[in-house]
Parts: sequence; C-alpha cells; structure tokens
Amino acid sequence: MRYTIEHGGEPVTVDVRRLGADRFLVQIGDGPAKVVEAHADAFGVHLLDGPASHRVRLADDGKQAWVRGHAFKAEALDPQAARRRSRQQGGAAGGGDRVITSPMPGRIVKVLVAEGDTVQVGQGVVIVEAMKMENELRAELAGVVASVHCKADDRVEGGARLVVIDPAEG
Amino acid sequence: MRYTIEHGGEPVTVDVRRLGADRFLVQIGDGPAKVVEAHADAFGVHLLDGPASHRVRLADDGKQAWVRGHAFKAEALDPQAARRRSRQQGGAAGGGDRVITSPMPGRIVKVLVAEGDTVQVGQGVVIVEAMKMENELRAELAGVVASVHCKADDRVEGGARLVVIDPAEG
Amino acid sequence: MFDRVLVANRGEIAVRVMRTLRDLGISPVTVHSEADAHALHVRMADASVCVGPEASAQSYLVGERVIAAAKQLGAQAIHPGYGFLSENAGFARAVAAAGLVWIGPPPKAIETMGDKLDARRTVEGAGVPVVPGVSRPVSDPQEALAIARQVGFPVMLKASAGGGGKGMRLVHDEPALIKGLEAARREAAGAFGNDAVYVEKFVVEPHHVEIQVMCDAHGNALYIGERECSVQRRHQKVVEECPSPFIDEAQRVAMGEVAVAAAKACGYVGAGTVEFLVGGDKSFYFLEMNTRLQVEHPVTELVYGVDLVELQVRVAAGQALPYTQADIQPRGHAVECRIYAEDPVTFLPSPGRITALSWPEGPGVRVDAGVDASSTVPMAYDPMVAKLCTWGSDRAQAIRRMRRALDETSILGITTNIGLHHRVLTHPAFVAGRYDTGVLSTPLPDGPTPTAGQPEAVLAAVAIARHVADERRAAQGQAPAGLTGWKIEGHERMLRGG
Amino acid sequence: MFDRVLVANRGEIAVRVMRTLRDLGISPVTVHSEADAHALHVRMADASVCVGPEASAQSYLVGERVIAAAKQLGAQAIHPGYGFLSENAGFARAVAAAGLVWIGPPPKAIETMGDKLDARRTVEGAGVPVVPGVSRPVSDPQEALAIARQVGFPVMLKASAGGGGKGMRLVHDEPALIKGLEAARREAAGAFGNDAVYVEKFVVEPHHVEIQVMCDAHGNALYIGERECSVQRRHQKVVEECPSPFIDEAQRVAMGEVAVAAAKACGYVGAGTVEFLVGGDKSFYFLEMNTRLQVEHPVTELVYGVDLVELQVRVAAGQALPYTQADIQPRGHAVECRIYAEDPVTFLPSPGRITALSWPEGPGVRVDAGVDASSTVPMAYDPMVAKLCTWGSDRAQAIRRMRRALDETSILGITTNIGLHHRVLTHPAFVAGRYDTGVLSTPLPDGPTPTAGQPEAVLAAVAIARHVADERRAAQGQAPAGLTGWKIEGHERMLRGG
Repeated sequence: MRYTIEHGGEPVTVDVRRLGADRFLVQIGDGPAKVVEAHADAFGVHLLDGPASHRVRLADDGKQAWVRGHAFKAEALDPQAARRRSRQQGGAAGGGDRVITSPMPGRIVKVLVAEGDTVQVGQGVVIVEAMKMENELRAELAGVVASVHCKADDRVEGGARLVVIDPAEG
Repeated sequence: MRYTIEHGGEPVTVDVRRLGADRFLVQIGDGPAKVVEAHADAFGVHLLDGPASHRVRLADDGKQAWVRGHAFKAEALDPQAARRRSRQQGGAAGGGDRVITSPMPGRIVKVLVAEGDTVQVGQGVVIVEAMKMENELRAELAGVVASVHCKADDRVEGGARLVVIDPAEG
Repeated sequence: MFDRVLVANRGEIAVRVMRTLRDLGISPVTVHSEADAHALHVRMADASVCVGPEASAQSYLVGERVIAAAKQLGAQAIHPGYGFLSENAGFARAVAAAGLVWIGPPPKAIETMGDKLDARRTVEGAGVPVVPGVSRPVSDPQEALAIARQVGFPVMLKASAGGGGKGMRLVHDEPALIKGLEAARREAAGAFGNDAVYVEKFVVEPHHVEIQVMCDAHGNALYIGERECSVQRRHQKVVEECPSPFIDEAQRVAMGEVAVAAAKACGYVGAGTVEFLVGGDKSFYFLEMNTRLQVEHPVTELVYGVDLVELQVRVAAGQALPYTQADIQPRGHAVECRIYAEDPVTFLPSPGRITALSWPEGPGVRVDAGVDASSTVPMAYDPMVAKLCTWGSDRAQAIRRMRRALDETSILGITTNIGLHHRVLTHPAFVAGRYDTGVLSTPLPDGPTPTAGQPEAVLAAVAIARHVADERRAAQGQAPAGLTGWKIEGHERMLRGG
Repeated sequence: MFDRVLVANRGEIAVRVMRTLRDLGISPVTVHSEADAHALHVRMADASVCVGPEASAQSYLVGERVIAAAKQLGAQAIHPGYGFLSENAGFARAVAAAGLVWIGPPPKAIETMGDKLDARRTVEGAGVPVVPGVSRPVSDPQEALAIARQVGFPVMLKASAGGGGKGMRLVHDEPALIKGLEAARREAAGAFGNDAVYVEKFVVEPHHVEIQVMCDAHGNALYIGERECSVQRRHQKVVEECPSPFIDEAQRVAMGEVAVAAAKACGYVGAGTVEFLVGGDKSFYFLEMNTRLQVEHPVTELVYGVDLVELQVRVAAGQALPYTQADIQPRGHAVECRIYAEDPVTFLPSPGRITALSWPEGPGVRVDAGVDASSTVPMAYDPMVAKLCTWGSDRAQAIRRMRRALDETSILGITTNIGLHHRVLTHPAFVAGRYDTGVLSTPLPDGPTPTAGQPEAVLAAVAIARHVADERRAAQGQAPAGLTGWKIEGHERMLRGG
C-alpha cells in the first residue's frame, strides 16, 4: 500500500509491504526500499531504529498518528482516491470545496442562502445544530449558489450534501 | 454449550445458546429455558435483570468470572471432558491426582522420591523452581511411586508428567 | 448515612459520582435512556431503570420518571451530577416532596443563582462586586444597542438561564450585536426553554477564575481554593488548573471570602462554584454561581486532598463539614484536560464506536472517563468522553505530566481533541502561566517539528502503523480508513487546513 | 539537572521511574534483553540498547553492558530501580568510575546494609535495637541447632545477602531447621551468588513496619512516614498500607528517628527503607535496610504528597532536599495491592499473553503497571505485572476504594492473584486493622455468598460471559478455555481445592 504521511510540512509518500510477523518492506519517497522490523499492537506500532525507540500511537481509526506529542496524518493513496482528489481540486477556486457537506449528523437550524445567491469566501451558508451547539458552515470559495439540498429542521447525516456553489471565475 | 458454574457451594449446570446479537437462550439446571438479553464486550457481559444491573468480568481466559468481587468458576462440560474427569477421579484415592504434573514451565531442583518409594498424602515429591522461587510439589494421595519422569536440572514444560503414584488400597 | 443513592445522570459524571458512593459503602443506582441500557454508568450501577427514549428531553430530563425510579429502587437520595436536572429547582422540590433527599443546594438558592439577573441583584446586596451592565433581559435589538453604547463595546450577550457557553456571544460592533442577539436567543430557547438574554460589559484581558465553596446545613461554609478556567474555545472550557497562576494568596483569600458571602447571601448548602471575571488589573467581578458540582472539580480535589462528592453526600445526609477553613491547605498543582469526541479541525462533535482504548497511568495521573474500550459515543449527548487530570509538586511538573499523560493515551474509533490539548500544553503563553481567556482566539502554534526534522524511521513507523490498521480493518471486511464517502472530503479539507 | 537518564530495569518499576523522568523533562532511556525488545519499558523510552539474551544473568545483570549502553546513549546517570543491579555496590562503583552518576546510595552504604550481619553490627553501634540472634552466618546444621536452642524456637533462617523472601525460612522445630537450612542456602546461592544464611529469633505477633528515609548529600535526612507490610504470603508482601493502623504518632516519631540514625550510621544518601519487626507489645527491632526504592513506595507518595523518584533524582544531581521534617505531613490513607501473574490456588507464576486489559480509574486510584493490553508476561522475570494503589480520606475509604478498584480491573489471558486481594480486602482482621504477619497463614474466608445466595440472573450472566469468550476463541481457531491438556487437570484440581 502507498500512503502519504504529513507532519507540519510537505506530505511524503511511503510504500509499505508486509514481509512477515514483525517485518515490513518500506520505501520512503524515491529512496531505497528497506526491511524494517516493527511490532504492532492494538494501539499502534513500536520500532527500534538502532537504539532509538519510536512508539507510534494511532488515533481516529488510523488516519492520524501520534509520536510523543507530534501529530502525523496518514492517508491511503490509491488510484481512485487520487482521482477523486484531483477532480475536487480542479473544481474549486482558491482551493475551497464546491460542495458544503455536513461534517457530522445533526439538524439544520437555518439555511442562510438560496439558489442563485452570490456568496463570498467565509460567508455563512447553513447553520447546523449538533449536540446542542449551533455551528455555522461557511463558503470556502466565492461564487454563486448552484443548488440547496436542505431546509430548516431537516435531520442530516454526516457527509450529506447541503449546498453546492459554482465558483466565480478566478 | 453446557457449563458448570461454581461459586462457593455446589456447581450448577447452565446451558447457553446464542439467539442473536444480544440475545441468548439460557437454562439453569432443570429449570425452564429463558431468553436473556445480555451485552458482551471484550471484558465480559452486562445484563439487566429487571432493574438489577449485573456486570460480569471475565478473568483467566474465561475460566473465572467476577461479579462485584465475587468469584465464579465456569467450566465447559462436553462429553470428552466429562469422560476425562470421571476417569481421573476413578483412578485416585481420596480424590487426589495419581499423576504429579508441573503446573507451569520451570526447572527441576530436586526429585525427593524414587520408584517404589511409599508416599503419604502431603509428602513432598519434587521441587520445581520457577522465577527464582522454589516450590515443593506434594503427593495428593498415599501410595507407591510407580514411575519418575524427571531428574534434577531438567527443564520441564507446564503440564509435564513428573511422577506417577499407584494409590494405596483404600 | 444513606444505603442507596440514585445518580440521575450519565457519562463521566455519573460514573465519577458512583465511584465515590461505592467508596463510601453506598449502593449506587441510576437511570438510563433506551440507547444507554449498556452504557458504562449502567454497568457500574447496582440497578438502573429505563426512563425513556434516547432524546434526553424524553428520558434524563423527565423528573417524575427519575423520582419514580429512585422510589422503585429504594434509593434514599438523588445526586444529579451536573447538567440535566442538576440546576432545576422544580425537580429539587419534587425530590423532597417525594420523601427523598436532594444532594444539592436548597431549591430557592438554585432559583436565585439560576437566573443570572436575579443572582446579580442578590449578591450585589451582599457587597459582591459585579460586572458593569444592566440587570434586565433584552429582546429588542434597539434596546440592546443602547445598552451596548452605554457600557461600551465589546459586550457579552448571555442567556439569563444559561451556562456552559450556550446562548453566549462576544460582539465587537453593532452589526454583530444585532446578528448575535438573534442567535443567542434562539440557542437559549433551545437549550434552556427560556430566551431571555442580557448585555454585559466585556472585561479586558479577562481571566475566568472560580472559587469552590462548600457549605453544610449547620452554618459552616468553606472556600476550597480557586480554579483558573481561562483556556476556553468558543466560551467552552478546555483546560483548567488549580491554583491559578494569576492569583496570589492575598487575592485567593479575598475572592474566597467574597465567594462565601455570595453563597451565604442565597442560603447555600452543599457544593457550589462562584465564577469570577478577573481583569488584567486583578479587579474581580462576580459572574455567576453554579449551584452544582463543576466539571473541573477534580483539580481542586487533587490539590486540596478532599473528595467533593463525598462532602456533598455527607452534607446532604445532615453531617457537619469535617474541616475548618484552616484545614484547607493546597499541596502542589493540578491540571485538567477535557477529552471531547470532536473533529480536530472543525471542532464539531464526532460520535462513534470506540474500538481500542488505553488511558495513562502512574504517579500523579487521574482519569475520569464515561466510556470504556467497548463504548459507543452517541450523538444525542454531550461529546465529552473523559477528563484527564495530573498533579505535580509544582505547576511545571503538572504540565509536563499532562503532556506525558496525553502521550500515553490511545483512543481509536472516534476522533478526539487530544491534538488541541498537545498544542495548548506546549503553548508558550500557557506554559509561562501568562494567559487570559483570549489565549485560544489566535491560532495555536503547530507541533514544533516539521516533517523534515523527523527521522525517516518515524515516517516508516507511522506508515506501518497505518498499514497494520488497514490490514485489521480489511480482516473485518471494512475498507481502509478514509477511503469512502464523506470522510475523504473531510479528511482532504483537514490536510489543506492543517 | 540531567538531560538523559538510563533506567537499568524492566517491568513496572522501569516504567514508573521513566514516567517521573519525563515529568521532570528528562529523556528516559533503557536497556532490554532480546526477549524484551518490544516490552512496555522499551516502548516508553526514547532509546534502548539490547544487553543480552532473555536470562537476566546474561542481560539485565551484566553491569558493564548496562554502563556501555548508558555511555552509548549519552545518559548522564543510571537509575537501577529495585532488584537486578540496584543493591550491587560493585556496579555502583563502576557507574561512578565510568563518569556517570549513580542514582542510589554510596557503594559503601550498599555494602554495609547489603550484608545483614554487617548491617546489624553497624546499626547496633548507633543505638538501634536489633532482633535477638547471632551476628554470624551458619552453614553447619549442628551450629544452627545450637543457636536455635539458645534463642528458642521458632527461629527465622535468612540469606545474609537476601531480600524479598528468597532464601528465607520460618522453622518451628529441629527437623524443619535441618531441612530448611539446606533449602535456604541453595536458594540464597541461586538468587544472590552467596549461600551465607543466619539464624534469628522469631518475634511473636510480629508486624513488619518499614520507615521511608530520604537523605541528601548536604547532611539533611528525613523520615517520610511508615508502611505496614504485614500482609505477607510465604514472606512475600501482598498488601501494604500507609500509615500503619498499628502505629501511633509517638511511635512513628520514635521509629522515624531511629531509622534516620540507622541511615546516618552508614553515611546514607538517597532513598532508603529501614525495615522493623514490631512485636505485639510495640517493641521494635531493626531488621534490615533496603538501599533502594521499595516496591510499595507509592503508598507513601500518596499520603505524603511527594514523588520519591523525583527526590532520588534531585538528590543524585546534588540538590538539597526541598523539604524539612516539619513539611512532611500525612494526609489520609493509602493501600497497595501487588498484582501477580500467578495461579490462585497453587500460587505458582502463570506467565502468558495478555489478551484484554482494563485498569481502574477515578478518584483516589493510582495504577503502576509493567504491561499493557498487548504485553506478554515472560517466564524469565518477576511475575508482578502491576501495583494498584488507592488513597482515601481515611483507612475505611481507602480499603473500600481498593475493593472497587479491584472490581473495575479486567485482565484476560493470564491468571492473576486478584481473587486473593478480594479476600484480603474483606478479611475481618484486615478490615479491622488488627493483624500481624500471621494474617495469611490461616486459610482466608471465601467470598461471603454461596451459589445459592446469588440470583439466577448472575449465574446466567456468568455462563453467557463464558460462552461469548469461547465463541471468540473459536473464531480465532482455538479450543474453548480449559478443554485441552494440562489446563483441564489444573482446573479440576482447582475446583476440588476451592
């Protein structure tokens, strides 16, 4: 499997293949492939690099990892994900998402825009309530509201498409 | 599956069959079979009996269980185990084991008896060292040493047969 | 003393209260919603009665069902925890009317302090300083504007019946005031069934410092130190500590005596917390009194060597406080981190099923969790899953110990705010002890070391860990994390945002 | 202060020491045997060097490899924990000769106190009372018999170089003395490389009470309360508490002052423990001084609010003790239970792989574990996997809290002595605080409720739990627990024995 690992700076591509119980073949970027001995348990991995002891703790179902207080993001890179990624970036102006989705299950309190409205970056478009707190979802790009997929009092699932914005011409 | 559950007094036979995710059919002794709702997790089972909340914590790979500080022993009863059990009891005088086995991996420090020796209940037969502590294994029945299967400095596995005793005529 | 007490709550506070009940030899019983039949608080109780469906308005908040459960289970008293019915004077009265003991302050005190405007008037009468503002609710935007112009921007909008940041807005100008007033009233109505909101001057460089008070029914009243609660995000406390690095002994005594005066002004009995706003110039103003156990009470327990729940139970049983003010001596320093199931970027709640869990251990570490390795964090309730506390002989040690404790913590299956805590605990202003409630309003510095500074072995280890997690998921017939549906989008946004 | 310290140990004490190092901002590094490459103490360290194969005589006990590891890793000091090299004066000297700091007492003090006979002579000179007996080793059974006849049976046989119950025998008559002498000498030779054994009068109704002392290099010496360690099984401590229910303040001061005198008599620096035998008549006799951190040190830390490892490190770095004797004040009560991987009936070690693990939490609970949810307990080392400690505002609460903590503990995959602890913690003599070292020599009362007294639902729940465990094992391709090989026999013996 190929992953991108990010920690602060630029993501680095890492290829991992299992060779045995505690042995893995690892290639970082375009560097040489190396055999690495690492011990996995329910919470992560322990690896001795010479004397250096590295304990990786997984979080968030594997998408995040912690090494002594330092956060790493680990993303699986497969052809499908890479395609989706480039498509999404191509469709966005200023790097923002075209599609405003509900980041978690909740209830729509208020829809602040209608189809055809012009929106600015950072403008509030929908207020979602989750666990008694109201949260305003904002436009990540400037443009025109192409479609609205929710109304006040709707219960929505996490990931539900709420509003789609056509980006203004950059 | 059929189990005997023991807590202080006489063992009770309990039959258990799974009906669904959190549902089991349970029959205690010769009583009526009942559908019981119980929620299992990595550590045991939680069951609401009316309002009464019973949290069972497993220990020792499932052979023991704890309910609020009370110990229960849970033994699987299958035909094979029942046979082995009755055969073993039949071969023993006074309920003790004919075969002295090493209860865990260790090193033989000293063998205190030889073939043909007469032994009394409680008499030391072998000293095993495990984790730097010496432990004397004792005869559980009176009789004559039929065979000795170890010598000083042997490394033995858990369960290894060390000494067999022919019971004295009761 | 009671034989059996019903804890009318769920999650970490129900578990924490039940632990002390057991430690006192009292049988703990509880209530649960249909969704919580096997929740941790039910598993820890001797008995529990289902009081309704998942929505708390139809279960945990239905006072008569809770009282009926207590009667059915033979409990002699009810402990409400915090939240839910804990500040409901009507419920407290109904508990007493049912012949049960209410482990909380007298209903009249709850009422007085529960209405912020009423509370302000009451304590002002006892000589307690309050924040400049107007002691009446506003609904008309023009009236709010007039008040704001009078006391000067910035102003705070606050729900009169509120607490915990709900229905609260800091506004810096007139358009924000108009917009914020509507939102604050709507939130207040939704959260408390009462849309009254008032306007208050916003104190500059404000510290949120609260005094723990404890009163018995025999006229004894103690203050048990302060807690510094200025590390807040959107008016929600994130990290608390005791003592406050901002308060010296003279100010501690002055604020403590004022807090006791405030408690006595409303005839208080039991544990309560008097919240103060302390300005950069050390002037302090009464904000509100929370007539219940506070979320962050463990830091006080660690430093003062008391069990506040034990004291609540003893006082409710009619016993006199076992301490005098001179007995209340601090030792060392304690810090608390609230662990929320929340997205680290959007801060939105992130419920789900916990698949693996390991808490920190060792000297100076206390864990109060509402979940265990097999719990599900439901969407319907508060997303706080645990509180981590550390004690140290001094503040620096307590903070380093918390960093170590966070590093020892593993929670898989849900997303938590542990990353936020790592950043707060290394934030220069926090580490120096020089911060006010604005500390989290500017972006936190990221982890100190960029990728380039990490050895290749660490990158390899992270990738292997991720790979092993994916293998495990594959063995369970699941897709690799982050490869399906909205998670990808959220994740990619996170990468860009980070 | 040091930047980096090497912990020359494994298991819970290595982990515990490393936690305080991190809490002080010191980088912890360690050593490991080939079998321990991924053991918890290695995972918690910043770096670790392999010092040999599994057998500790070829790895953890090889001083020169440990010192080479410390040099390689850039450590400035070595903390030995307890056991292994902690009481090896030659190693302490070699550490200093290598230019490293030894976090322990001066080698001469180790030597003096390490030889029980030498120690006895030294403290006698300082006016410290000792147990009647003879201050020379015996190897000839006839000589031992003569001594025993002189001081009177029962007598104790003790390894001169010993500790922890190894090479120790209580004998009541002449045949037992002859037999015990041989075994004690063999054990002493195996454990300590020195078969010297001596004979000592056995004090009636004896209490094992020990005083914690702490000395710096500037001439300051403190006693930090006592620990009652009379709950022993085969001369191994099982449950400890602080303070002792048997000792009052006057005796605490008297024993404390004697303990400090004993420490000063050997030029002590660092943390040490002076063990006393206290008779039913409160007379007390010096037994030995342990020149290292004690297993049960956490109960002292909980009651006195100090971190003994922190003090060890500060003193080794040349700092003066930050306390005077007047600062050392107790608060509440603490109890410790040692959790061993051992068979509950035979008491034999029971190593294996832990498959699920959950420790207790909440107020007043401290866990010091040497394993986590994915550890294997190897056969080669000490079978103690963790120490549970509870603190309470009084003894009764600390004990009930420990019962609750034991009840909250889940360890699967290995067999532990948690059942023994449940029985000790409900033992009438223990609960009453009236017990001596004989408390576990008579069989413990069984759980109070026989099967007949348990509701059928509990039996059903236990059977379901067992069934679900079997299902899980079957899913992993394993036979149900207890259905194969020797486990059946052991188990059936257990059923009959129970």
